Amino acid sequence: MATLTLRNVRKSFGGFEAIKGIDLDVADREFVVFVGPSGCGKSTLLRMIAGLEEITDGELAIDGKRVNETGPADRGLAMVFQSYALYPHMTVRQNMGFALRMAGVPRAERDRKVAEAARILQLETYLDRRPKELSGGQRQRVAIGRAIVRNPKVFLFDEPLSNLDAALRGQMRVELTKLHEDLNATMVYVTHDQVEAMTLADKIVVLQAGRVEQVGSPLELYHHPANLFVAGFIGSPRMNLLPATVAEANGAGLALELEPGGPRITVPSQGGAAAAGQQVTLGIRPEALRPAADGPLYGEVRLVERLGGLTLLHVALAGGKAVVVQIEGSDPTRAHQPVRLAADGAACHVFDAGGRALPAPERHPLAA
Amino acid sequence: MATLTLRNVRKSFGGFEAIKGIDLDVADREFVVFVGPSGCGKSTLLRMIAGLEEITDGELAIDGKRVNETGPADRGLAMVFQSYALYPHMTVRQNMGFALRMAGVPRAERDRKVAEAARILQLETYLDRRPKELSGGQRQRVAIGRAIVRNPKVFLFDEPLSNLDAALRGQMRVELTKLHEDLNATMVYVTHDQVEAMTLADKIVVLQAGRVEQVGSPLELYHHPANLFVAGFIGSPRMNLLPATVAEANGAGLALELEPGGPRITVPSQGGAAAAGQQVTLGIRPEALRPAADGPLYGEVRLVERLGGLTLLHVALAGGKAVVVQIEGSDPTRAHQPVRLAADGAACHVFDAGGRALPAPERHPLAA
Amino acid sequence: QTTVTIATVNNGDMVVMQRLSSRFEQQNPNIRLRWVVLEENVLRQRVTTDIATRAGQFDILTIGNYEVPIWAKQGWLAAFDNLPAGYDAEDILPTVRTGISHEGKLYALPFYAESAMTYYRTDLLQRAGISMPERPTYAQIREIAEKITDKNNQVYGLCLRGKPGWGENMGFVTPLVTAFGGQWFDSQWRTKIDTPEWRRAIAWYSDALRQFGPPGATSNGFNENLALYAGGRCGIWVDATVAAGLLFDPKQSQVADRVGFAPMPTGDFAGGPTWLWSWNLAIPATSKQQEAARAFATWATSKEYIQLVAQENGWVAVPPGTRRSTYDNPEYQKAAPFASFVLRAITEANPTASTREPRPYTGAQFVGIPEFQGIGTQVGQTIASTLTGTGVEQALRGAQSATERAMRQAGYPK
Amino acid sequence: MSTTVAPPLGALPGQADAPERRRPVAFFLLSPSVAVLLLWMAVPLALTLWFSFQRYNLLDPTVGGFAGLDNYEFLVTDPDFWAALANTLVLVGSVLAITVVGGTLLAVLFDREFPGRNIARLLAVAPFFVMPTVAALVWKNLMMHPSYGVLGSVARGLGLEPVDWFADYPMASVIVIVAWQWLPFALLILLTAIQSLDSEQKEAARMDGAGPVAQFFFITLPHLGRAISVVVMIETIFLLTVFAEIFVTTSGGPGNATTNLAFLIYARALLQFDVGGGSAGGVVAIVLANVVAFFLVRTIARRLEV
Amino acid sequence: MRETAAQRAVVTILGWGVALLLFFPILWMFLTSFKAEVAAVAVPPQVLFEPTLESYAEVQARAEYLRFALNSIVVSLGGTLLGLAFAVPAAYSMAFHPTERTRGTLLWMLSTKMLPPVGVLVPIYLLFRTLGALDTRTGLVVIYALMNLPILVWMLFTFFKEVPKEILEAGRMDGARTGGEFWHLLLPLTLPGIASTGLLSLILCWNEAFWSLNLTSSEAAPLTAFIASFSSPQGLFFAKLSAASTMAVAPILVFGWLSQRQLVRGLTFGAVK
Ligand SMILES: Nc1ncnc2c1ncn2[C@@H]1O[C@H](COP(=O)(O)OP(=O)(O)OP(=O)(O)O)[C@@H](O)[C@H]1O
Ligand SMILES: Nc1ncnc2c1ncn2[C@@H]1O[C@H](COP(=O)(O)OP(=O)(O)OP(=O)(O)O)[C@@H](O)[C@H]1O
Ligand SMILES: [Mg+2]
Ligand SMILES: [Mg+2]
Repeated sequence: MATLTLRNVRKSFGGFEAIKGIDLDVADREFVVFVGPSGCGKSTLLRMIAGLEEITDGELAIDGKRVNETGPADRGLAMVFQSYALYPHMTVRQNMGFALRMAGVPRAERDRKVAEAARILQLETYLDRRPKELSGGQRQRVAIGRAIVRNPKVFLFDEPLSNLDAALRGQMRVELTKLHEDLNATMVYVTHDQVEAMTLADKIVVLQAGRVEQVGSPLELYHHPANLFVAGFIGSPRMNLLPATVAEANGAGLALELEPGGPRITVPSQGGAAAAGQQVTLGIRPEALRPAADGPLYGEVRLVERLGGLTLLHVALAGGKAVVVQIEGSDPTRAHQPVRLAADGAACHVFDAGGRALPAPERHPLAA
Repeated sequence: MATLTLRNVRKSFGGFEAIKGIDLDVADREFVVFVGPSGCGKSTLLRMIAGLEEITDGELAIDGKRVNETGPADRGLAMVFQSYALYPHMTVRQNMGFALRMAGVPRAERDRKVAEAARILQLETYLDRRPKELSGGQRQRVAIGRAIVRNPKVFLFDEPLSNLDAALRGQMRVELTKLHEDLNATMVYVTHDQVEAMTLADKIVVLQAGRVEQVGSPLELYHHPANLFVAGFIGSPRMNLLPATVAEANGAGLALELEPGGPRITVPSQGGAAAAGQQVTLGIRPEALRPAADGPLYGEVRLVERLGGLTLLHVALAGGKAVVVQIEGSDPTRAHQPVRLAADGAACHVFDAGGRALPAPERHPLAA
Repeated sequence: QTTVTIATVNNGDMVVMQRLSSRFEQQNPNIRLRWVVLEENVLRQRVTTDIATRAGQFDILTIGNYEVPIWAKQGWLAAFDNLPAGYDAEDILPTVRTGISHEGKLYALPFYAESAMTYYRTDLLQRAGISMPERPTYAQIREIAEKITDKNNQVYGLCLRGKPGWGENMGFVTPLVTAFGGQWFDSQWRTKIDTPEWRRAIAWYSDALRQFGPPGATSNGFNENLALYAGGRCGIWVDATVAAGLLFDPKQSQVADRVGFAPMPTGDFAGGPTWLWSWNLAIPATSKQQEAARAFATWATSKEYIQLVAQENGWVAVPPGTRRSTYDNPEYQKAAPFASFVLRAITEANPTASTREPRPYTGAQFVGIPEFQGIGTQVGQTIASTLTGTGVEQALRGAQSATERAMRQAGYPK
Repeated sequence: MSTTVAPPLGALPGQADAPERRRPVAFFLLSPSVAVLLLWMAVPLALTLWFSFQRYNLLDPTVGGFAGLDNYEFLVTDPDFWAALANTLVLVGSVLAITVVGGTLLAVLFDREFPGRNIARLLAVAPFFVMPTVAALVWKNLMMHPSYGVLGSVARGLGLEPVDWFADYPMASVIVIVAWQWLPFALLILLTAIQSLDSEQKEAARMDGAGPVAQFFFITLPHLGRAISVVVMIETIFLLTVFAEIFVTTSGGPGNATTNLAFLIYARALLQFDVGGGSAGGVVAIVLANVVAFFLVRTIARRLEV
Repeated sequence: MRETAAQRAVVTILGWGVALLLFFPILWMFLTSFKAEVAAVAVPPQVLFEPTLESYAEVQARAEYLRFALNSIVVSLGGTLLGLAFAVPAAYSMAFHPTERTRGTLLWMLSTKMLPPVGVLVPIYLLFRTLGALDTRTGLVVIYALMNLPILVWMLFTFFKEVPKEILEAGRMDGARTGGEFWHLLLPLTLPGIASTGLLSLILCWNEAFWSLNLTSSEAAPLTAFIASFSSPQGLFFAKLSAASTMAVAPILVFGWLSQRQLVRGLTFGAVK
């Protein structure tokens, strides 16, 4: 059982307010991911939860008990640092056992717990090595192991994979998911990598400049971003964002013009969400665009990225804007070829001038 | 005009042979990518071309002229290092101009060339900063700029993007492709990231343990891997590789059984390529698998990775093997759900017991 | 223009010489003087290395009457013959002259000379109601010291040299041992340290100094004791006569008006060699500026120089002990109440006299062989250690064996 | 000069197993230093060796000639010699212990933020810049002098008898002076090292429940290992040859209480002017230096990843 | 968590206490140098007194301070520069072109530093006499350079080791030869390290008291020789000793203080990190 509750939590460094009042509930066994651009306060927030940073104002409760004044070791949390922060002079065994040793756990029990964690993380054969004799992925696992042995109520991770290369990152991502299932623990995870956020999280918290922009499940954020910032931030390749004008608005939806008098794209929308003539931003995910002989968008392919299972077309539209199109499989389109594109209207997003999403008529089935 | 020719090139470090005889031709303006697992000799080979590592045996020619004995600065090459290797005490301008200064180019011309390169790379406003005042992507661009100003015959890159985060890497990938087009230069590029290899290369060279496994265009390697190693190495997520037995072989193709008496998968194949009863390996790309109520493969979903535009299902097959299925869009399948899978037979690969691919009856249209 | 390099010790009289030497340069415009002023130990080491390796860095050396005969014998020093008549070499006290001559030739010119005597504080003795005997014995000295010691007021009855060194504590200990009837070597060069005479002498020394001496006695050499005495911390002090001029000088002494003096104390063996030391200016044979060096050496040891110091600093401050004419001078007699006393001590000093048993070496407070520097310093260390708790017998046994070793090593008997 | 660490014959081109083009340049760059050091060591060493087998007393040119092993025999049968060896070790060991322990504690202290820290740090490192002679003179005369010294006054102020430092605790006094000079050096190096400790590591330890004391022993101290090695190595080099402090204060005494090897050789060579005996001492010191170099520098060098 | 006010007070008091304790002998020397001789030996010691410059005047009258100081400066600087001139190439070659012998060479160099100099004084003295180098600044400069060479090489080696190999390789690709590589890349990159090495060498040279005393007499005598003429008492001498000591120590102390930041900055690069 471990829940986290943040109520109007604030943090100031001298005069600078890094965290500007955050409310958040983390349920038991939930995997919560903080994302946001660099400097938005992700690490600060995590470190406040860990107890490494004092809370300027507001309340932090674990399992309903206020812990603002509790020291980091006594909150029952464990943290995995971006740099791993392994103790370089200790063996893997000693690294993992350090917290237990500090807690005065007898040697035999310590060894048992370390062995158990090593088994989970497949580190058995490395127990007597020192960190510098390990590869990046192994070090990462030791850092996690150090957290596991403490059997904490909540795991905290600060960009734990950012020092690994792409392949290893993919692999560790899968392992983390498994770990979450196996340990049945509450986890709070900081990253600025969307793929990590999307694949790992039960719930994503998008932060910007010390404030929460949106909280929701990955697909909720993906399919129903609350605003332009979230829309642009979640998803890779990025959502294509095009300025548009509402040409016609009726109960069935909006007809948008990218250029005055140009082709129209019809987007289903709740009635009355926008009025004709209004300036909006049209958001189309790359996979919602496809080459179509009769598509309303016209442009030239600038670049084709063939990933094998996927093909990405970088298209310069006639109006000067660029969009990315994602096509499954190996697409024959070549660079410098003219192309017409159609958009799946139901998968389009419309944002008003203030950047707020216009409500979609239907929820995506997976974005409950 | 710049071609590279390697003839039986070898490199020994003391007793250890890192490069075991490599023949390779790089055509003018070609973008060649070396990929391979860590320690396979990619960097060594590149550094031999650069002149930073002596060639133990064999011949290296640039534009048909043997350069084994030419110093690194005199081969007309430029190199971009993984760590960028920018000169930390020099400004961007000085970094980019250093090679020209060493070559005794007069100041005015130097400045002109640097300005030109800065324009191409959009570094104009940073010319008077020092490397540590730049972001990762900007540093990377300076490193490239340093290469550009020398107007080299060949650009060499050693994992130039591996220190960048995912988003920046994607962006730089696009820029590199544009650069290759703009500069019309020959480029040799080392990476172990398949996405980079696939998207950048005209020609990929797959190395393993100092030997060339296969050379070809990205889609050639993707769709027609010559052997198990290349099949497993190229493509992300990896190709699913399943041991199978040939149940029936006829002119139309092979019928493969994953388990004796189990369901069959039919793969078109050139007649006589394999005989019934032969042990083979079946390779199926994740995107060639799809959930299908009547599919021959049966298993349980272990993990669902939802990337937004893509969903990856990690499925444990009944026989104990695990496969990854890539589905476009947000798929509703949930973890721990049973699932049947069908494979697109035409997109399957069959490898004999020695790991060699059985010839496919038709070439993929894009893998000329 | 010739440059003369002078190595000298940082004693007060030499410092005065350095200051006044500008006069010499005015008189001899073609001679420039370069001074190397060093602490005594450093100076001796520098000068010896230089002359023994014939490096010739110095034109004038300041050395003692210990070195002069030894070095002269090696041919390292230039002889002073044909001294100008005005210099009046005959005026130099004969004992001093003998000490710096070799085979009848003068090899150095004396800058100042000293014997030893006993200083005491008249006021303290008076307060204690005692008086200093005319010719005190060591036993009496001890008794008096005991009576005047007042540690609470930091007045210590007896100050003696405790700092190890052949020219420091051994300078006092050697005559002390002689007075107790002992000696360093017998006529066969056998070491005679571990003997009852030495034992009694050292026992007296260590016992008296530990009981009535100032703290830190092992760091106290001549200069330190002088400072202590001048600062009013010592009741009795047995040391060189040269201190008299300083102690009677109110500018340098807080007790100038309370200094009494008596001869060096005696023990069971009266007679024997008596303390004689002189600091002299000598010219190495390797010097390339013999003439100029000679000019300076004669100037600095001349009557005129003494006059000059008298003019500048008063008669009490002139370098003592070298010239009869100084002592004949009524002004000096007036300024220095101890003058005749000192004169007698020096003229009667006889470093070559025999110890109780016959001895093969000369010197009163040193042994006139080259090895003595090393031996004396080593034994000096051992003697000093008796002041910090080492037993006398043990110390002397150690000193005996160390000295025997050194002498054997040096090839004695020769 | 080393007898146990083989002097390099130089990496001659073509001799090494990977003949690189740039090798000659490397050789060309290294050889001047090696050459001058070889000269600097070899010429005097050869002379020293030669003298050590000679009868050679500067003061007595009349004796001379081959002495065989006499000088060595004389040296090792000298009770002072063994005392000097022991004193050398005591001096080096104690000063190392004081400076490393003290330096570490001070480094931890000065790593903390407090008002005027920078100025306080400047004051604390000042003794390192003071020349050894002056340090010894100041301590001897202004600090430890039983009559005039500040320490004596303090003792009297507390109603105690002032201690006669150089007589009663000669070695301790020398150790105090030498340690006073080297403590700031240790502080400087260790403070630099402590400030390079990754703050995430400390935070990780805090998360693991380590209090300030545990953090010091389990995190800070091991982190300082390398820097401590540097301190030990550099200080050992200088402490083995401590001379001025002893010369100025105790002249090796009382007895032989503070005679270290350097001073013993000095006494032989420059008080007795026995060049033969002094040279024998020099040769012994060279051997000793190499033994130390072998055991100490090798173990340390491993930690320094030379 | 944030330290409490009490903790902070304790740290402040401890920090300043230790600093003042360590600095006290120097401070006392400085104060004493402004006392009259009689005040200098007063018991109990006087903290308040009437400052006088008479000791300084006396010291100056007896020895030309400036000449000694100038020698100290010239010889320390010279020794340091010459030492660096030898050490930099050696360290470069060891760091970037190591052979199997590099380690041995380095250790051997360090071991040469452990010999008591007095052991080789007579041979060196004879050598200097023969070469006419006695009492010359040049001679002392050479000795100082050699004396510190092992430490210089070792320190520079550790600094050079920290330079990423790729940067030099990039330089080679850019056409820099050994000289250019050295001058344009290595030197600027390791300047803090070289500077702190130089500073350390300067301090060691300035304070060196054995060779300077034995190999010079007047022309080239540095401040250590100056001190040697005031180091034994003649009557009351505490104030004069303090004045002379202050004069000998002040330049390097002030210099050390000024360059302390640089020293530390350099050290953080290599050896210590
Ligand atoms: N100790 C501190 N003192 C002052 N400002 C700080 C401190 N720590 C963080 N900040 C500021 O607080 C803001 C949030 O920092 P934080 O480290 O939480 O960002 P982040 O979201 O983790 O960024 P990144 O993705 O780069 O790690 C930044 O503007 C940062 O400059
Ligand atoms: N200087 C060297 N001395 C000895 N062996 C070396 C040296 N450089 C490389 N090797 C060895 O040569 C092999 C190839 O190394 P190389 O650096 O070329 O691998 P790589 O393919 O670039 O690997 P990575 O992807 O990890 O960069 C490795 O086994 C490596 O250990
Ligand atoms: Mg962060
Ligand atoms: Mg590589």
